[in-house]
Amino acid sequence: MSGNDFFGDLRDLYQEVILDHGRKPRNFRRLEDADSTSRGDNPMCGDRMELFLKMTPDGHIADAAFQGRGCAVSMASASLMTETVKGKTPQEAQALGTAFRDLAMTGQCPTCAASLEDAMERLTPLSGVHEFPSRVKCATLAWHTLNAALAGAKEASSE
Amino acid sequence: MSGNDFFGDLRDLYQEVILDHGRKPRNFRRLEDADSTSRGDNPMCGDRMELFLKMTPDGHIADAAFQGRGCAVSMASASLMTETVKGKTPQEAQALGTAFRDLAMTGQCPTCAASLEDAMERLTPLSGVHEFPSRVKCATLAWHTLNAALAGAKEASSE
Amino acid sequence: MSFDVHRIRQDFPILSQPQHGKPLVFLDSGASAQKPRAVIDAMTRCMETAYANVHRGAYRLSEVATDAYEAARGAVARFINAPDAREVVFTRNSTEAINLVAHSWGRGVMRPDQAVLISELEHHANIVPWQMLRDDRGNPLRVCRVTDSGELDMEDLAAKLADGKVGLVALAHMSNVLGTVTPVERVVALAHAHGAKVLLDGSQAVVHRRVDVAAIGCDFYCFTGHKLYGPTGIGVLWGKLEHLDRMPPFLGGGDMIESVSFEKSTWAKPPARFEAGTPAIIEAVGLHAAIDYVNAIGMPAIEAHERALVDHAMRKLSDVPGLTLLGRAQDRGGVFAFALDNAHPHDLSTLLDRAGICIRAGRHCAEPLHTRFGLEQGTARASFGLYTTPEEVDYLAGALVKAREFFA
Amino acid sequence: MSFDVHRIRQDFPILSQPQHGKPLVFLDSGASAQKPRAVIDAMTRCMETAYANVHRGAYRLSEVATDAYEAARGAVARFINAPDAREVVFTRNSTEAINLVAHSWGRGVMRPDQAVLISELEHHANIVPWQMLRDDRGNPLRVCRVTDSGELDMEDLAAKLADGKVGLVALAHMSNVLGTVTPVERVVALAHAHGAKVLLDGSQAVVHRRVDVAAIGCDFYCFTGHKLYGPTGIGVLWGKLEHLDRMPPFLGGGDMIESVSFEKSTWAKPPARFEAGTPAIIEAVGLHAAIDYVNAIGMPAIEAHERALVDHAMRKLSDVPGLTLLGRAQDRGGVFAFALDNAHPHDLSTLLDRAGICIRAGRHCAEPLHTRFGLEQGTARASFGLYTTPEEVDYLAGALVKAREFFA
Ligand SMILES: Cc1ncc(COP(=O)(O)O)c(C=O)c1O
Ligand SMILES: Cc1ncc(COP(=O)(O)O)c(C=O)c1O
Repeated sequence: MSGNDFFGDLRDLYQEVILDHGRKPRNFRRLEDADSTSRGDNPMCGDRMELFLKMTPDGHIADAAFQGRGCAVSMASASLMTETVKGKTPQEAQALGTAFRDLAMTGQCPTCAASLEDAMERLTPLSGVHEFPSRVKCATLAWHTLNAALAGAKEASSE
Repeated sequence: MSGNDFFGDLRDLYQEVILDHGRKPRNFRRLEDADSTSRGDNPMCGDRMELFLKMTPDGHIADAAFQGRGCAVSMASASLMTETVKGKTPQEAQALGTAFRDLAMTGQCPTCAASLEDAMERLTPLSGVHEFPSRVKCATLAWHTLNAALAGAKEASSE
Repeated sequence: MSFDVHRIRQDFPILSQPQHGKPLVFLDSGASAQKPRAVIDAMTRCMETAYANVHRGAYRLSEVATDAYEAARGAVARFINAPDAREVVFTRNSTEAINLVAHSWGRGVMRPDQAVLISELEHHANIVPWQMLRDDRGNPLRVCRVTDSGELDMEDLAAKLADGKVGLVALAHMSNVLGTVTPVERVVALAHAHGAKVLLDGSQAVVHRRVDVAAIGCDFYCFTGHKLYGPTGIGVLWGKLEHLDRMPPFLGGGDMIESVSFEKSTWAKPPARFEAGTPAIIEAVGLHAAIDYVNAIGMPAIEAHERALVDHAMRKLSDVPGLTLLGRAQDRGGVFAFALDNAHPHDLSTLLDRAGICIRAGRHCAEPLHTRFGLEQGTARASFGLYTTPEEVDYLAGALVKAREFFA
Repeated sequence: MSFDVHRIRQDFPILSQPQHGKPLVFLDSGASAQKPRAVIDAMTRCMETAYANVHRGAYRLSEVATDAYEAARGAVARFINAPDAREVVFTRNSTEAINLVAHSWGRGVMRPDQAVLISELEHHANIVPWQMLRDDRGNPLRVCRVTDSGELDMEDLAAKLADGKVGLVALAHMSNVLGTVTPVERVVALAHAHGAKVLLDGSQAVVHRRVDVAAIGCDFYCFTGHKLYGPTGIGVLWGKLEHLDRMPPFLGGGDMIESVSFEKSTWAKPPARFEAGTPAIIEAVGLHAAIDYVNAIGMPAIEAHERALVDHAMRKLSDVPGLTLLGRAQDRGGVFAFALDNAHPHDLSTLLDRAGICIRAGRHCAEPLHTRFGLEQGTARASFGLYTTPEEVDYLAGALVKAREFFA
């Protein structure tokens, strides 16, 4: 029996792109000249990350990076997030976060505006998490941390 | 259906002599010149009594009396006790108390020395209480209080 | 669904167990109520199919158990119309709920010069924690008088609030001795006008009335599962989130922390902050089933049944020669404490037991109230549940007449 | 009776419930154990035939319930060889038991300059209450080191006791992460020689070993019902009567008082003094049944089964490539925390769940211990019950190998 069958429908959650981003998270570094940073904690499981944002003069997200530790789902989610929010305005990034949380919790995204479609498509590999209630927090931690950074707060918790 | 049948085997507990002593407790008075007094409390049900002892010069119980409030069982038990301990030495009275507690808890008195037989006979109407675990305390309160008075303590509790 | 008490009785297995060869007439529901099959089954099902520790596992069985536990919280919130399920803290019983407030609010938020105002009709659970607070931190304890009819003396309440030094008013929503229902909306308005918060001990009330904490406007409300046809080992503290947020934890341990190091630990948000250690999971499931059960019958139907029963009992008990009822409040629930002239309450209880009737004798954890009414020796008390019938009341009244003869 | 694990498994209804279409392999008994039918039935029977509030009624049903509740206390006393049943206090869980001591002994008997000595391997339940005591009353908190093999550093323990300023040593009898069993007799001798009392957190130990508090000589011992195959909502604090006698109450309310007036209340004797309000009656009955169940199988047989299982698991898990076991104590019980190189504990737990295996991931309420071992991200933990089989261990080991491939 292959690992795939043995673990049932686990590929719904651990799609190749998740495993890949989990293993080799993109933008996994410190931004020394960040305009904004914040820390995210998932105290129950010990996940922790630090997020760095660099803004353009006209208020777009110029660069996003993170460091930290966590499970494949939280690392992949943070990795994908840093990729998708680059070039977005804070408002756009926040709207994306709201849409993503819907996706993570329900597997669907009725609120997704057409304008978000492109970005959301890159995040859909994470939609499988909705079938694993105790893991939803892992997927949303990065987005909580982003909100905190955009709001100028230093800490976020996914409790 | 008469009260007797209606309430089942209740006459085992409430024998005529108990009801009689409960209604009209003997030695129900204050001994102003008592050598020793003590108070007994059964906090759970609010029973409370004060016991008075008068001793003879050679250390026998000359007189015993009590005042207080309580159920028929506790009043009758105190009443019968004051009657039976008169003329006894403290040691005899304590031995009687030990035997009585056995009787109240088990309905039997294996420890009863032959020398106690007469006194115990007067107390046997209370033996029915052993079938009513929550009422055993009512029957033994007076004897706890007696022990306290003999030991020079001011208070006893049947807890 | 129409209210058919005889059908309802079939939901309670114990009610068909004879006592001393006589049908069980259980009139001690005020001390603790019997359990419907729905509650027993829910607990069994939890243990047979869906049990694991909560909040801790990433595996499905633990998620299922967590969902069930949190669903119970939601059911409680809806039951008392709490705006937010996070305001519902599970405790062991009402007693622990009140102690929790006495510790976390009393010692953590109130100033030591702020008084606590209770009343003469309180259960010990709503007296002793405040005495302990007074002895520990100095907060004065004020006691509102009760009228001869067994109602809160509202003038005295106003007088004792007047100086603005009361921090918390803590009152029974319904007396477990007199049956009196407190006019809680008026109390809350009065207390708030004088800067005091209000805790209501709903241990009795919640069984007999539809309770709406939002409409009442109180700050804390508590009740206990075992009187509401649920299991022992579970109770509820409801508190406004803004209050709970300000309160330091009560017990320390697992699940109530955010992070722990030997130097410093940080606390989780409510309600987790107040639920240290493994909670009463199976019991929460049982309480949920009890609430569903009561909801299915419908609080209005239960209220109507009990109102009729109370009126009936008032008439019947008044007809028993030598019987003195404690409390004559206008607004009352199905709890009747009484004295029967020549019969001591304990003797009476033993006697009635042999007729299959369970009533309580004593001071019902309300010693000061009995002192207030000059009944230090206690009273006998009959209290009703939703399964109580008029026939049982008749049978009680008849037995009381016979008991009086017995002791004559 | 010979120990037949496959027959024993039939006593646990949940074990025959498939998970995700696979047989349930429940390896999270250290968090909470499953319940045998005997426990479920005892609780059901209590609710169906013998339920009423305790300590309060003069009627037979209440006497029966009181007897059942007190019989549970007696069974607990015999189970841990306590000399006197009055030394057994029922609490909600271990967490409340420790908090009770931290309040009543810590604030009521200890002087504020007396330190509390715990260790690096404690569960949060045995850390946070002492931190709260420190922050509230000033009692210093000392922490005994744990060796790299996961055992108490006895030299450090001696050193931290040396100045005689430790009032209480509070230690886990068995670690819920490392499986380490503490040499409690030595600890007690050492502590007593330096004037310190000893509290042992037996939450894990009592499930795996025959515990004899008289032989150990400790001052307080606690455990929790739900890990011992009993219900949630009930735990035990045992304390020497001479200590309990000196302790002021913890929670105030009904049943823990002797008399109540508004001026002053007086306390009941132990154990009633520490059991305010309606206790967990049904749960006490359930715990009694759990103890009877364990006794019927026999602690020696359970110990032997687990020892063999632990040895088997040590071998099997050591064979899993990339697996690092936390703790290598000589004397250990059936709890295995580990890291698997490229798999995060949470991912691992989710994965194994789909194979029917329930294990825990996280820091198991022992964050400082994980920090001590540099495993802030937590560990995965498999823990055994008396129903765990060698085949389940093999299945786990095989699944771990596959999981490693999955994440490779
Ligand atoms: C060693 C230890 N102490 C204390 C506890 C707390 O037990 P409970 O949550 O039942 O209070 C546990 C279990 O979680 C434990 O393993
Ligand atoms: C009015 C009132 N308050 C508090 C309590 C205490 O409830 P528990 O014993 O469940 O904590 C009771 C019941 O005994 C009660 O009737």
